[in-house]
Amino acid sequence: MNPGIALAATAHHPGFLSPTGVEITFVLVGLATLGAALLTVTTRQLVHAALWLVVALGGLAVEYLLLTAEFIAWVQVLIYVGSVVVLLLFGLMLTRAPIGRSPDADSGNRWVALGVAGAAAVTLVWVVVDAFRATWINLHGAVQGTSRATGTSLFRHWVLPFEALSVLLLAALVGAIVLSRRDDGGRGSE
Amino acid sequence: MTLTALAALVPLLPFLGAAAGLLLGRTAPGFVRPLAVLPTAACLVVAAVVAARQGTGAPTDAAHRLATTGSVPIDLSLHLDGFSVLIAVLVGLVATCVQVYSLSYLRDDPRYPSYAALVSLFTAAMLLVVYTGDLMVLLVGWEVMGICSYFLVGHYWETETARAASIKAFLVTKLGDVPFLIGVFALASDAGTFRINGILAAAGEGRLHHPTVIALLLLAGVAGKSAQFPLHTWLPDAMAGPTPVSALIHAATMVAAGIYLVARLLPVFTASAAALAVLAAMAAVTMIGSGLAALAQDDIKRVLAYSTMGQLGYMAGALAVGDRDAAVFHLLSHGAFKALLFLGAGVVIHAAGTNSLTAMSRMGGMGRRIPDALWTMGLALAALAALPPLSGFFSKESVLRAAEHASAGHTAHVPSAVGWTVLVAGLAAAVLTGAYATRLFLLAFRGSGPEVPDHGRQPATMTTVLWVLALPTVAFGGLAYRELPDWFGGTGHDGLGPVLLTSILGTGLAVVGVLAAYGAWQGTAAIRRAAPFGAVVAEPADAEPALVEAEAMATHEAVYGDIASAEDPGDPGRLLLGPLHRPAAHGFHLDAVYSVVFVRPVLAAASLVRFLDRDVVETYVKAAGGTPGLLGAAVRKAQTGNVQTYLGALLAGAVVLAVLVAVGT
Amino acid sequence: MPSLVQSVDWVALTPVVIPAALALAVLVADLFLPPARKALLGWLTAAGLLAAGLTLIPLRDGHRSTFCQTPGASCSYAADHFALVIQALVLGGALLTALLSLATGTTDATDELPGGEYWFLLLSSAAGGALLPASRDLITLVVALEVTTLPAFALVALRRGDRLASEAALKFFLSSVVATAVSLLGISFVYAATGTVNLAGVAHGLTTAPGQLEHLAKAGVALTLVGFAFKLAAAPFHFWVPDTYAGAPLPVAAYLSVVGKSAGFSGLILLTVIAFRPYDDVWGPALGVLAALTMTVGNVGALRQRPGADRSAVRLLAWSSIGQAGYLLVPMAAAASAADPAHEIGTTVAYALMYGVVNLGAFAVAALVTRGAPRGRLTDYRGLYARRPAAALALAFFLLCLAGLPPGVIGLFAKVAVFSSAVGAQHGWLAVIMAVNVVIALVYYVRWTALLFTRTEADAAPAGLAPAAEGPSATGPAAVQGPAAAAGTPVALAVAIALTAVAGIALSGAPQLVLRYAQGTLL
Amino acid sequence: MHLAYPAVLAALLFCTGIYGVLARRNAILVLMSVELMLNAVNLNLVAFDVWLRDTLHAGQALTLFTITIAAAEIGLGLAIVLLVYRNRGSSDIDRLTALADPAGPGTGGPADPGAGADQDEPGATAGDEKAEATA
Repeated sequence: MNPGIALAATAHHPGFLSPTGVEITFVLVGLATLGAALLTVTTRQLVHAALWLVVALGGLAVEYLLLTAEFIAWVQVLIYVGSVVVLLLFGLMLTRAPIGRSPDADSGNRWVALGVAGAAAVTLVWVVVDAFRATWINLHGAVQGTSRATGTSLFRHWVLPFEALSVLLLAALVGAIVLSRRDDGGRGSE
Repeated sequence: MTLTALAALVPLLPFLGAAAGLLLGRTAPGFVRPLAVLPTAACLVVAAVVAARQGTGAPTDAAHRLATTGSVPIDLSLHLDGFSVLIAVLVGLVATCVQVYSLSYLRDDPRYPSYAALVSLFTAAMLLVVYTGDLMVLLVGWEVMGICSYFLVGHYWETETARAASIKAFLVTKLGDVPFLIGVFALASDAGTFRINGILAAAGEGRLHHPTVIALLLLAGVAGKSAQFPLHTWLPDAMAGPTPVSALIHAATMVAAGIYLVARLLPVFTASAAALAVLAAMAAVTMIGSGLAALAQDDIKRVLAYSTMGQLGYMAGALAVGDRDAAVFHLLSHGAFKALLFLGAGVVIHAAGTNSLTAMSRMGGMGRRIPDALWTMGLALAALAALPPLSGFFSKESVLRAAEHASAGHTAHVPSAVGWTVLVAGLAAAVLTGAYATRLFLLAFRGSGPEVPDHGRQPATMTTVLWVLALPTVAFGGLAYRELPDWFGGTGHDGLGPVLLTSILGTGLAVVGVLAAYGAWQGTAAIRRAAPFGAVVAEPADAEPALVEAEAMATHEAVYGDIASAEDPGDPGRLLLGPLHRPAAHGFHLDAVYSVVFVRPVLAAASLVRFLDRDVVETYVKAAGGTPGLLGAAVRKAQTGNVQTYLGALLAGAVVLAVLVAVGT
Repeated sequence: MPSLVQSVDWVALTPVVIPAALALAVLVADLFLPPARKALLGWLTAAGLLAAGLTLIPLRDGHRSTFCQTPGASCSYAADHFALVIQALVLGGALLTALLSLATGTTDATDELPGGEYWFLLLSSAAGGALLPASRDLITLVVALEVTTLPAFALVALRRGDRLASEAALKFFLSSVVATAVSLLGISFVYAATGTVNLAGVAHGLTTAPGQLEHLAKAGVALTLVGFAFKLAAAPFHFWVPDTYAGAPLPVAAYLSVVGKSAGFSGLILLTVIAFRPYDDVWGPALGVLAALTMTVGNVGALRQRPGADRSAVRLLAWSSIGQAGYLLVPMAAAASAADPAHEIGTTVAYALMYGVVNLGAFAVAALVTRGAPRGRLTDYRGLYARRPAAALALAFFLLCLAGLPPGVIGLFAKVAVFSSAVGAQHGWLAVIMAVNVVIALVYYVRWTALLFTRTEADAAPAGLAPAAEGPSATGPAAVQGPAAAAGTPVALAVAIALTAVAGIALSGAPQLVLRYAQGTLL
Repeated sequence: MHLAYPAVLAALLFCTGIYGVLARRNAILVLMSVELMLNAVNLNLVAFDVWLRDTLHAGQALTLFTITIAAAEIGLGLAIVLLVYRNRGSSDIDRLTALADPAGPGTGGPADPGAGADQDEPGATAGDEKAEATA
């Protein structure tokens, strides 16, 4: 797939631009997602942070749907909203995170953080805008992200990383179990 | 046995001796002494056999391809010619003498096993440098010598002086070794080989692209190892090591390595007139400066140290005028008499109980107490001052003659200004050499005052060695100057024998120096009688010589307020030098300059990293150890968000990288 | 219609499959083995890693590749010479780590590492490390990197009761995850600019990418390199290294210092030399600057390590490993301007092989000493020669190899190879900085070596009295070390030290064994 | 659709994640911020995949793998945070010491009690002095 061809193609057919409705939806959902993300990293209530994270991740799932990547969208909902956030909430509970406002949710170097994040934002946005200021995605035609298309490509082209990933998941599972197991009587050799 | 196998045996014997000495030092103390002396002595014999068999024949080369590193291959190769076999004999001779001498000198030292092993290792490394035909292997020996000298100079580990001196020796020579390393690599990549023969061929055909840069880089390393200005400052301080070590380092091994290297690679240097000019300037400054400094020193060993620098200056001067025969000739004869002088100084320090010339000048009867040292050192000092017909006369004469030849513009590749520089500096240094040699002799052996306290009889091993070394001091020069050009492949201009003009000039000036010093000594005799001076280490009758020396060094600064000089109005050197005396005594304050230029920036950089590591990172661990009470609020503040500090650096680094790459290029 | 699933060449995959399969087997076997015989698992692991290493031999032609999109073109897995050499390094490193762990696990009951899970995690990580150098597309590369790293977090934290270990794991984890995220962002940019994730395809795509995407592609290249530079511990991505090594169990620190680094530099090599080849004017200077910064920071940091501080030995090794990482980067920087970059990176591979052998050896001796002196200070090594002559001589040899001094000839030659690659690439400034660094490094390596042969005050007295003075040595400061020194060396540890020492000496005798990689073309 | 929309959104989300990683005190909140960073990458990948019409679906495949990796990382990361919490009694990554429990079950390793005290000792051995002098 050569982006040069894609660029040329889009330049030749300005009439195939996506309908503005999708764009408007995308921007609105995007703003909501970004807002939720900002609240996640700034709220002083720890549990709220997890909930705002759900909103942000859910917003991303909607964006995936708008980009016609439906399979990814469902996986996003299932794995992130369904399990990761639940895990995080469990974590907050187990570490007895305070419910309600905690005045010290931020560490001392928020200004450093702001500086680095700001510099990164300026750089990345500039790079991205510079590259894509005249590029359109063609959302018509075959849907790019159906479950069938994605699944087929996964098993036809990406078998090796897929199998490596199973090792990774198993290792993470075993590691997590070993680390969180209490010492009392868990092992016979002690 | 083939010649190459024999030659390979020469560095191998002391190396094996060192390894066995280190391994058996603890378990079998009885073997330590034989293991120190016998391999070295055997190596002397083998080296002599190799020299006899190699003789004046064509150079012998043998090589074994050791490794191919990327572009330039490395060989384990031998190169035997007149230069290398003769220097190897000298190294073997001095090393054997030093090992025998150390038997008595360090007889009770608990660290003798490691000391002897290091001396053997040092010898092996120098022999490797001498025999090898490959720059890479030469570099190995070069580095090993550096490390060994670091440990040997720091032998009296308990004293602050020795610790400082050993580190200084290490760092200052390293300062030269960095450019040297770069120079070697540049040379090898220019010539396409590490083999010295190949490099010389390349230099001969003019295939070196940057001869000046390479030669100057190499010169930095040579200046460090051979103690030439401005990297000479480690050498006087290295006197903090035991006297036999000084003899070894100064006479035949470490300092000679630099000269030997330039002699081997001389075509590389003659390819660049600028490098020759720098070498000549370096040699001239070293010769005169060291002569002045030697005249002002109070410590007998420091006088000798500065004199070594001066004599090395003569050799460097000979190389600057393109005459390596003369340089190596002087290297050989100097090796013999300088080893003798240092070993003799050890005897003197043991007998007098002090290393201070001022204190010795207030003692009577030193000559009667140690007649062996009186006679042998007298001869060696005369050789140092280049009085005929001793060895030093012939070899120094050959240097002056080469300089005169070049100053007249008769030497190819060498500008006549270079010749003039070396000639004038050499003649001036001849006066100074005569003066400080005389001053040393008169102050040490012709003092007047209370009888020298008895420190016991000098062990026979120590005095015998002096007489062994006295033989070449007297006879080598006169016997060898006709033969040597054949050994050196007949490349010299027209022999090494003395010629009338420079002989008369050189000898005359030396005599002037001698007479001036004698006159000054006579002139200050009254002051010396009037001002009793000195502190003598009162040791029990048969203390170990090394112990006496260590105490003398340790107390010198306390008694005289300075490591180098003493406030003695009766010193003839003070009269001769006048206002120059104080700066000369302190080596013209070069150390202070170095401290500002090199030491402080390094310290600053190190403490910055130390702050990052210790005060930021370790505080974190420290606090993790559960001692919050000990840590003030400030520390806690500094440690806040530590992982985030790491992450901040990581992300900031990534952003900077991205910006630089995306925008900057 | 082609078959749904790619065809697989299992023979080429054996070096990866054996550790992964063995990991599962060990996990299952752990359930059925009685506690008294858990040590068998360790030996099983070691044997399996050895077997995996032996399967490299039939592959040595280096022509196999598998998981291809279309037959013969753009494969995900290539068992070429480069992959095989790095796999040998990874599997050997893991094998020695296993031997070290066997010895450490049995020191005393409180410190015992969990049995089956430990070996499982080690083997999965090794499988990832073996997969990484053979990966030929960005997706496999990232997944392999994660497979290598993720079990390592758990390994670091595995001493559950040790608060320092868990803290080290947290720092390691956070730094690594952030670095991975940055790297993934870079990969997404590269993907956008080239339209493919296959490494060779990326190289092609970068040359044909339209001009407006150039900045995006360059930023992507820079960000992608970050994740791998992090694993290699290049400054300024090195901060986790001293903390993590000091807090981790010693065998795990050894593992990270060799296998983790090999993952980092092999990834960097694959990315730069294959994928980002058209942008060599971008990453060449960047890697050069990183190399200079890394070696300087590492060596100066090591120089100021206080010998009396706790865990200073491992900390020193950590800083020294940062310094060595800087040397590893030099030939890569040189490869940018070389006509044949594959030739230059061979020098990195040769240097890494030397470093792997020698560094593991140093860690093995450190493990031995730490058994007797759990605080792991540098001062605990004083007079080691008097107590354990063989171990002291081995450590001295390893340190001299790292310093590049004889008799560590291989260290010297590897450094020379790196030097000549820098000089050959006209990177004179880099050679100068490296020379200065080599000299700085001499100071602390030689200082440590000297410490081994210095007598302690406590040792000096009994040694003077009687050769076999066990009574007096139990008094004074030596009392702490006395009984431990008397305790025997575990078999596994002795084997590990002997293996590395023999390998180091063999390489010193015949340096061409590894230096020939500096000549041939690996990729 | 304009490709700049998803790309800019991804860049901003990524930087939001960076801010959270650097500014948050609770380790679990830091983990959430890491999630944001990874999700930003995913959005990028999906958008580029759709834009490129990649027949191999490399972008989406990598997205799926990233989601899985993120899940695995979160699981293991939480286990580590819980371990730290058990050993220290706090999951604040910068204030672990304030709430540290020296007598807790986690004071393993004989190195621990001395770790703080030893740092304060002046290095009195010869090795130390040499170290100072060398540097």
